[in-house]
Amino acid sequence: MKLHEYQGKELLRQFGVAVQDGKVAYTPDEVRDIAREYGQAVVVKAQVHVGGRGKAGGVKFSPTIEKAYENAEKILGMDIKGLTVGKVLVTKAVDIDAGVEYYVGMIVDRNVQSYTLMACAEGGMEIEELAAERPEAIIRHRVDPVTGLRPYEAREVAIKAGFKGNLNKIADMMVRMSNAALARDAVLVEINPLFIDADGTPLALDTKFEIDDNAMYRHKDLLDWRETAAEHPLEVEAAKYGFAYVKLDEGNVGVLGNGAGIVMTSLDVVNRAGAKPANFLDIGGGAKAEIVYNAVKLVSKDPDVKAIFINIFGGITRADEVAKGVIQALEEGILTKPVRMRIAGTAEDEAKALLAEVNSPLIQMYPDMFQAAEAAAKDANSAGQMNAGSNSA
Amino acid sequence: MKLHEYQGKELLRQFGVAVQDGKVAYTPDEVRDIAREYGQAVVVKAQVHVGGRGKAGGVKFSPTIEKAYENAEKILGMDIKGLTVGKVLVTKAVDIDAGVEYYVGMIVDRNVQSYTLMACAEGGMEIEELAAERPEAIIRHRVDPVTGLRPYEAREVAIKAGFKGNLNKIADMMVRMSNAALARDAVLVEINPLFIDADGTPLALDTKFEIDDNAMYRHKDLLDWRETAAEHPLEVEAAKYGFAYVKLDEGNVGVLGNGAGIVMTSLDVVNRAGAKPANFLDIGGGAKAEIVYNAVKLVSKDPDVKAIFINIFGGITRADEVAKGVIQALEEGILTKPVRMRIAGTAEDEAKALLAEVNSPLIQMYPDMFQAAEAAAKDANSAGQMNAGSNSA
Amino acid sequence: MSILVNVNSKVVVQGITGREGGNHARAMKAFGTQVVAGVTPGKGGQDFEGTPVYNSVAEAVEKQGANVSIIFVPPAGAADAVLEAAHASVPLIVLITEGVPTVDMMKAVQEVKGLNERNLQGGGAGIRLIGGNCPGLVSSGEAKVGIMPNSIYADKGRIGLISRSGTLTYEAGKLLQLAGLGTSTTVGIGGDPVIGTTFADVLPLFEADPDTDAIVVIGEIGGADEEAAAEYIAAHMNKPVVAFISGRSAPAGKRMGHAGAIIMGNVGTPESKLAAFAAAGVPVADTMPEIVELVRKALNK
Amino acid sequence: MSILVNVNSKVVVQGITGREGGNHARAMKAFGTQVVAGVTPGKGGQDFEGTPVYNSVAEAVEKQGANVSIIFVPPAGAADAVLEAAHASVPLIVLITEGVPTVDMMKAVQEVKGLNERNLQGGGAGIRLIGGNCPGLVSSGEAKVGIMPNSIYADKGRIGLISRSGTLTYEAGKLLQLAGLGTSTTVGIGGDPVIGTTFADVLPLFEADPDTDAIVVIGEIGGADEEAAAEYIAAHMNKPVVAFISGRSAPAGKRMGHAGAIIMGNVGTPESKLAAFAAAGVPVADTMPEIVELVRKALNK
Repeated sequence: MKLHEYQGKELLRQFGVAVQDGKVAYTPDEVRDIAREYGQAVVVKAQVHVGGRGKAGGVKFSPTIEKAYENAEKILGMDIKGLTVGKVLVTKAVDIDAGVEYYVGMIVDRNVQSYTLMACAEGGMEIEELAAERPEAIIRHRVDPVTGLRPYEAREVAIKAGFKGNLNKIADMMVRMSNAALARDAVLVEINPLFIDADGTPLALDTKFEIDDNAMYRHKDLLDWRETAAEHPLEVEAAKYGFAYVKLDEGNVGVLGNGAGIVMTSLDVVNRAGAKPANFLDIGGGAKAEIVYNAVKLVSKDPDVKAIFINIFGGITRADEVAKGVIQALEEGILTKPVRMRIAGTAEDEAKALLAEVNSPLIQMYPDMFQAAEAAAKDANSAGQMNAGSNSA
Repeated sequence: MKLHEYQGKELLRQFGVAVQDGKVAYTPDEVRDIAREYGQAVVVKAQVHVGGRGKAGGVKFSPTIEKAYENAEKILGMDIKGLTVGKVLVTKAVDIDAGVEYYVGMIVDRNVQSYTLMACAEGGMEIEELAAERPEAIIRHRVDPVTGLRPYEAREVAIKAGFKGNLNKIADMMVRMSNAALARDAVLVEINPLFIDADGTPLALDTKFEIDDNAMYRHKDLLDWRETAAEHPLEVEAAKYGFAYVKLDEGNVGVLGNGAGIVMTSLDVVNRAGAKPANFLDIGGGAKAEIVYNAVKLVSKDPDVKAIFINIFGGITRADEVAKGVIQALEEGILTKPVRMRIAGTAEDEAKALLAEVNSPLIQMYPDMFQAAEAAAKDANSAGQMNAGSNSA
Repeated sequence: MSILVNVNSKVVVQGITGREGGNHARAMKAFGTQVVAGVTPGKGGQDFEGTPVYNSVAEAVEKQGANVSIIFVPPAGAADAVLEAAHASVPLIVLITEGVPTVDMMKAVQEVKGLNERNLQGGGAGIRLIGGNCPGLVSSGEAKVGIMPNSIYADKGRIGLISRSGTLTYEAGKLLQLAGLGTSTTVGIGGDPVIGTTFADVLPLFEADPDTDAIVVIGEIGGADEEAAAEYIAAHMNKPVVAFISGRSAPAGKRMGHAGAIIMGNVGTPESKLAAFAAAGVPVADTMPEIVELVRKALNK
Repeated sequence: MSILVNVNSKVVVQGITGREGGNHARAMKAFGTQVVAGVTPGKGGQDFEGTPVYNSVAEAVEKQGANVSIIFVPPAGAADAVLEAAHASVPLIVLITEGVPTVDMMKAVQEVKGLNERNLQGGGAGIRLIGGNCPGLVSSGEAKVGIMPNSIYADKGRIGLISRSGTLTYEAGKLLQLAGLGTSTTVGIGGDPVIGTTFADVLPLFEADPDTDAIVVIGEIGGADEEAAAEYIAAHMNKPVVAFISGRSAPAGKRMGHAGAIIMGNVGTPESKLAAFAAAGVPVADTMPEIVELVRKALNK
């Protein structure tokens, strides 16, 4: 679960990290009131679950109350990568010239089977860019998940990264960030920029915080923070069914299968067949008719999807159950796009018999995943050409 | 820092332990109101920092509202081992026959350099008695201080102790108690009795909770709970000076020294000399005149003290500094009891010169601790006889 | 022969009285696995279809000599179940449970590794965790400690299989079976970001196994386990290894199903994995069926 | 010769720029101890009266070859300072600080023991923590890593001394000095409930030290360290040992100064300690001066 900047700051504050405070506003009027209250230059920052909001114009320095109002008018309601900005965080602006900006973050790192702490004296940049361009500038340190980061380790990292300032205060802040990450099951915590003022005191200006979905059961106090409005509507629906669903850009084939590996491979196969997958959808194990029905319903709602590729492998999964789910969707009029499927499992013959009974061109079974994927790709691409054709007409 | 039952319960509740709730009352009227609100039998329990309050009549089952009022009248204001009961906890009474009473506790155990978890199927008794009489009935288990108690360990202990009930719920409760102990730096946590109802669900009926004084700096939220009124006034004053002070029963010689070991040995020497130490007072290292002055002032306030034995050893401590502190107390009229002291350190001659100058029979220096202790013992015992004599006259 | 599990493995099922635990205990028995005990705290003394149930793993080890544990305990208790088995010195622990919090896994994996070291230094057999979120492992025709379909692994073959993905494991197993090659032992290591055993941990076991002629590694995007495997292969393996990588067309920054499969920055890209395998001389199949072709080719060299 | 510290010990002072750290660094130098470095995070690059100050222990080890650390860091950072030194593989760590939270000490002591084991298994010299809340240790006439008065330990003697109490250590040292016996090495293990090194840990070192003829153990009420020492002595020691126990007249249940000195139930009573020493054939002095007599008697046997 991704948190907004203001939520991530709230969590860090709970663990004693000094953060640049602010207030959330939903209207330009509220922003003006906050700016007036602060009585100084402010920054108006879009709160959306998407990266690169700064580049998209979602973060604006506002030296006056009037400017804050103006900027709020611009930012509230703007679209950033498909998401509408519904609220902003208004913070006091910091005189960046009176200090230095650094980066610190912690991330789940499968290579060390724990968290890796990252620190970099070049703050403010996106860490991905930095990692790609100047990996040697980032100091990495494995954090023991049982003890958490210790002050002496934090000092060592801060020294290696070349941080200037009060070493003990900076280390203390990093330890607190680590405590927050472990206690709140973070997948990722970033403080970027970490501002260190002329006195050497650290302050978190911006933060990213993402929580392990598997651990949400022990963070029930944060469930209110989950905002369905801020997520893709199909992702919200998928979560309801317990599906792992990812919407993919510029796709035309809906893909679903049982297991992350087989779905990923299905994406590869669709690509290879000359089409583009429109989504990743893992329906999990034990595919019963109802689950398949829900999955087909979900994928059908995506306007980008022109054909659906179903790829099921299971020694235990019954092919006829899968067929039943698809047929139910057809009979209820939900299924309007061609379904091309491969089902390896028991009761394949029963499945074929069921399909023969409904005898719809929309549903076809194939002996292997390549043929199914190729058929789906062909259908999707020709549907696209038809659309293109009708548009140009 | 010792906590009251209701405070200990509050901490356990913060960590998710199910406790028998109640309300604190300061007057019989308040107790009556609570009993009325509960609308059932209640227990009125004195909240004092001393053991054995049950035996002293400080805990009373109250089947009716009237009885609760009556019991509150008896308990509030009563004296338990020198402490006046200022408040009571009123809890709903539990039908003990509808379940079983057990004991669980965690204590700092120097023998395992960590916490030891103790569990016993014979609840309700004082664990000290049980430990003395039937040590084999107590199951002991070292708790890893880094990981805390794990559910599987808790289950193992519960099984070994012969607890009957819902194993997972009981283990969960023990894990939560362990979490509370570690997070709150407990020296001791006891849940006794731990009540397990007919459904097998555990409930903490009473608790003892004591927090490591060295760790109070990270539990500032609990500082309000420190009640000077509930402690011996001399202990309160000693804490102000940063002294380790323990009032001892039936003593007549005030004892002070620099270091726990030397003070303990001083107690032994006073005993050997035929008198009784009235206190333990460790003034710590680097005995400056002011510290000695404060210590002498403190001990002089104790009406039990008839003579004072000062035992200082320090290569760094200056004997003349000690002498100066004592002389200041004398000159300010604070010192009215004979001081017999041994000071091994530098500047012994200067000390003697200072004492010769004031030339008071109240202050004498001796070459070793035995002579000083014997002189103090003689003075204290003869003062006692004089008192006894004047009393009998 | 085979690696890790065989006809002598005595399996305890943690969570045997749950739905999943029960179903798969039954399937493992049907495969021929010696399921000697179950564990469900509070249900000690009962039995599951003739298999005795105990309150603790220690008891199952003591009374039935269990030397492999398979865990179906729900996510919140799964890491504790692992530690219980590890502290009871069970040499092989297989965690099937999906959805265990990552922090729990970090702590458990670290502790198991510590116990393993101490156990080995004390002259023990070591303590190994496989998974979580994995299908378990099976030595074809001998013993299954996992949830894979029995039919694919009925007959012994000579190809070792290690996979991060569940369903692809079966898919590959089936292809090898149909091709008449068959599998010796199949190890599903799981796709979660923090797991007990990696490719590089399993490879030496296959290298030493006289009944394995070649090894198939089924990886996916995310992390650097495949790169580590390639490095190990180049330095230490004499037997041929064939690889497959799923998710090669997945976009960067999107998490594919489980948290392991995500490309972040330059880490976890298919390019990096392909390059690593190429450098190690490991052929990478473009499609699943190509795995069989490459294995055949490697064996005929 | 001597145990634990000697003329070759190279000492780093953690917290050298603090008041206590500075004073005692000066006193240790005056004693003749090689104080090679100080550590104060954020003050790296400065010097303390000619001794270089570093930001980390690792740096002090690397640059100055420090092999003993003495810690004067305030309570809240003391356990972290111990772990810093231990992870920098400093073989001897002396924690002087008083008032460290017990839970911090539990964690630090456990971790240091783990690192010690691993270090020994890796062929290292081990990692030992002495204290906290202790006066440190001194090999008379050689090196002092502690806070005891220099004058008592100027000349080498042949009696080893181990003590839970600070001031009684000096008192006993002084008595042995005045008696013309003198001390070889004096180890103040500290009186806190959780400490790094116990009597039983130090006794074998004295047993093996050719320049120690007899050992004095100064215990006190509370805990069972004296009982453990008695057991060790009975089983392993050939050199004579003399004991003293302070607090014999303290009432049960009252904590005497530090949390270690408390009689709880049957644990920690003077009776239990006296009985244990009697069973081990260790004479117990009734008064401090009697220690000297008993040592003389033991040496003349």
